[in-house]
Amino acid sequence: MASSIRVRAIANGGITEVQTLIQHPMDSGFIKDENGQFIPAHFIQELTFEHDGRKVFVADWGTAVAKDPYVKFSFKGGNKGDDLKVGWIDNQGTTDTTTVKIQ
Amino acid sequence: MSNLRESLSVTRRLILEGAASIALVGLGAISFPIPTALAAANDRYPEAAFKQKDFNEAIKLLYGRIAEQADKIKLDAPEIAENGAVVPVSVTTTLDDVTSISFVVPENPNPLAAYYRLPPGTMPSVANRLKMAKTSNVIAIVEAGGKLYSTSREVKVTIGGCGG
Amino acid sequence: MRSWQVFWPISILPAIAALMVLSVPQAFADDPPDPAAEAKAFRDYFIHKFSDVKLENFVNGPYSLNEGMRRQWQEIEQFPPYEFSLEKGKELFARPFTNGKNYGDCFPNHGIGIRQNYPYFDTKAGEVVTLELALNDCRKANGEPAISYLGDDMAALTAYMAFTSRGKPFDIKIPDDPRALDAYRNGKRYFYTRRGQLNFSCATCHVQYPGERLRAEVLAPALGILNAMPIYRSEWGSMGTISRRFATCNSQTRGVPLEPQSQEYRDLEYYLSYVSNGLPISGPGARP
Amino acid sequence: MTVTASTASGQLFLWPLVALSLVGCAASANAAGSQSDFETAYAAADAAEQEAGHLRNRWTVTETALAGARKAAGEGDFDRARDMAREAEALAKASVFQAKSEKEAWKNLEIR
Repeated sequence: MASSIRVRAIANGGITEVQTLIQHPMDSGFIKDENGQFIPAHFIQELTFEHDGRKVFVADWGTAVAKDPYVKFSFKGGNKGDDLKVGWIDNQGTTDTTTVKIQ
Repeated sequence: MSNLRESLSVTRRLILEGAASIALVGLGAISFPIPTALAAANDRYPEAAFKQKDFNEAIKLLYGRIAEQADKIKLDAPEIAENGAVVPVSVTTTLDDVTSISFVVPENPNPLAAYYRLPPGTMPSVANRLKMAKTSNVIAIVEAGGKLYSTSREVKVTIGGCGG
Repeated sequence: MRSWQVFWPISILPAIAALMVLSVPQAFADDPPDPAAEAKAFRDYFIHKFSDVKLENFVNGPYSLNEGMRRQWQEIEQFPPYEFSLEKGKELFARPFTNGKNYGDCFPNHGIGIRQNYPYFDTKAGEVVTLELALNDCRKANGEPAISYLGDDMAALTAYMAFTSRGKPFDIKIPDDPRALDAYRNGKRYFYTRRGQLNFSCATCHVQYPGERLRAEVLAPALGILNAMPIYRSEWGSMGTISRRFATCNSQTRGVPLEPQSQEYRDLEYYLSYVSNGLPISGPGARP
Repeated sequence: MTVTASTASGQLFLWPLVALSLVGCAASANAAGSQSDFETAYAAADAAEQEAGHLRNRWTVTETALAGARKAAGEGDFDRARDMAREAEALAKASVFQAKSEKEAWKNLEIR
């Protein structure tokens, strides 16, 4: 199955800008389905980005991050063609990782 | 229809050249007694802080210290959210040595929304999309040089549509 | 909890009931409409009402009329959540049926870059054929079961087909066939007819009050309102077809939606697309 | 959910433009709350809703009222069931009236 993580990493002038969109329901646990049952909480808790074996960004998320979550950050370093490893784990223990090339 | 291209770029990959007029609003500092110094960023997922129902407590649990108002933080959030399910919020700061950035929405069931750890070399700015239960302040907290700064602005949230 | 009471002070009007005009027979008796002239009048109304909005930007609905909404939209458009539906649509579109054929075989130019020609009036079948209807007709012609007009798959398929037509101007034709003229007029009538307990028509919101706020939402102008279809609404958290949008609009006014792709809806889509001829396709779109 | 018709901070909230006739209203309270009262009321409501269906113009609130009437009858509360059925009949007739009056009325909103 294709990865749930879409990444756009662009190196420019020594700084790499990273945009990520992840396919995930991000259920908060506060919403009821049509027959009134609470939809159990199911959301990504930690998302990490690694470049050159070093963590460049760690996102810890609670129940208030939008469905199909998006985050943008940038870091010094990173050149065209480098690998960027991205991985997440959610409160149900599911994980997904992907490695992309910096453009 | 030569200007079609230009308007079409609006609908497809649109790169925001310059930041549009970002209203900088710095509200008062969040004041609460100084608890015992607590190492802020350990590596584990701050479960307790994310579960905390009171936003001041959540910040105390996460950072264990007082946040001062700072005007060096630019918080960009809509005045009226088009939909509480997807509220684009971003923050950038000129403070140095920033080690973490967090977003807190006091009126949400769990006010601590997101906590970002920025290792050295990572630029002090983050954009993300939050969920907001109802009209509330959105507080951006920046940990820089071992001190805690914050700014906040109100985002109006209501449902759409006319009835049903 | 729906309330049984009638909210609105409905006055007792036995007198008016007595005056009710004998209902006009189904076929339109009065003078035949001139679609081209009506489309021009329709467009001029909006150009005049929003003189600072460029014609082709009407396809961006509320985002052309409200700065705050536009900024949020531009932010989300940088990396829109409908990417996933778009990718799924592309994959579904290419996936072969059990008989080995696929959707591309049912459409001119393999279904690529043709969305702007839909809906069209099928003179053989004597009815309006929308993209959603054509997709299900294609499935049935190849021995596959029809899929829901309100579901994610139909939304993904139409999203992909719309994407391949981005920028192409709407090109809806009314053939020289009295039934086509009737379909156009039936769609126009539906558009202006009040329904539901709130007694609103599509025109009440999208002709009289575009740009105004309806709680969190800003109403879109009717001109170009289908150009961005299908739309990923934050409200739904998923991509939604034109059929889904028509049904939810009905239930908002407390009118019971009709069957998806029933004649009224297809004629309505025919009318709304025709009066937006020349405006570019911008689907799939992101909306509140 | 109700729509409050109010003007806030300059934006014009949508005014519900309603001029409908409510035909028939709750009968006097002392009618014997027997099952047959409910059944006659429900039959009338159902007939009116059928006509609304033929005119392709049913209302969601009518269906909710009919469902409420059935539920109340199921629980043996025939008083409430009868009143809800009458409510449903009134709503159904209003939707029928709306469909018939709109047959011509739609033209005066048309952009010319």
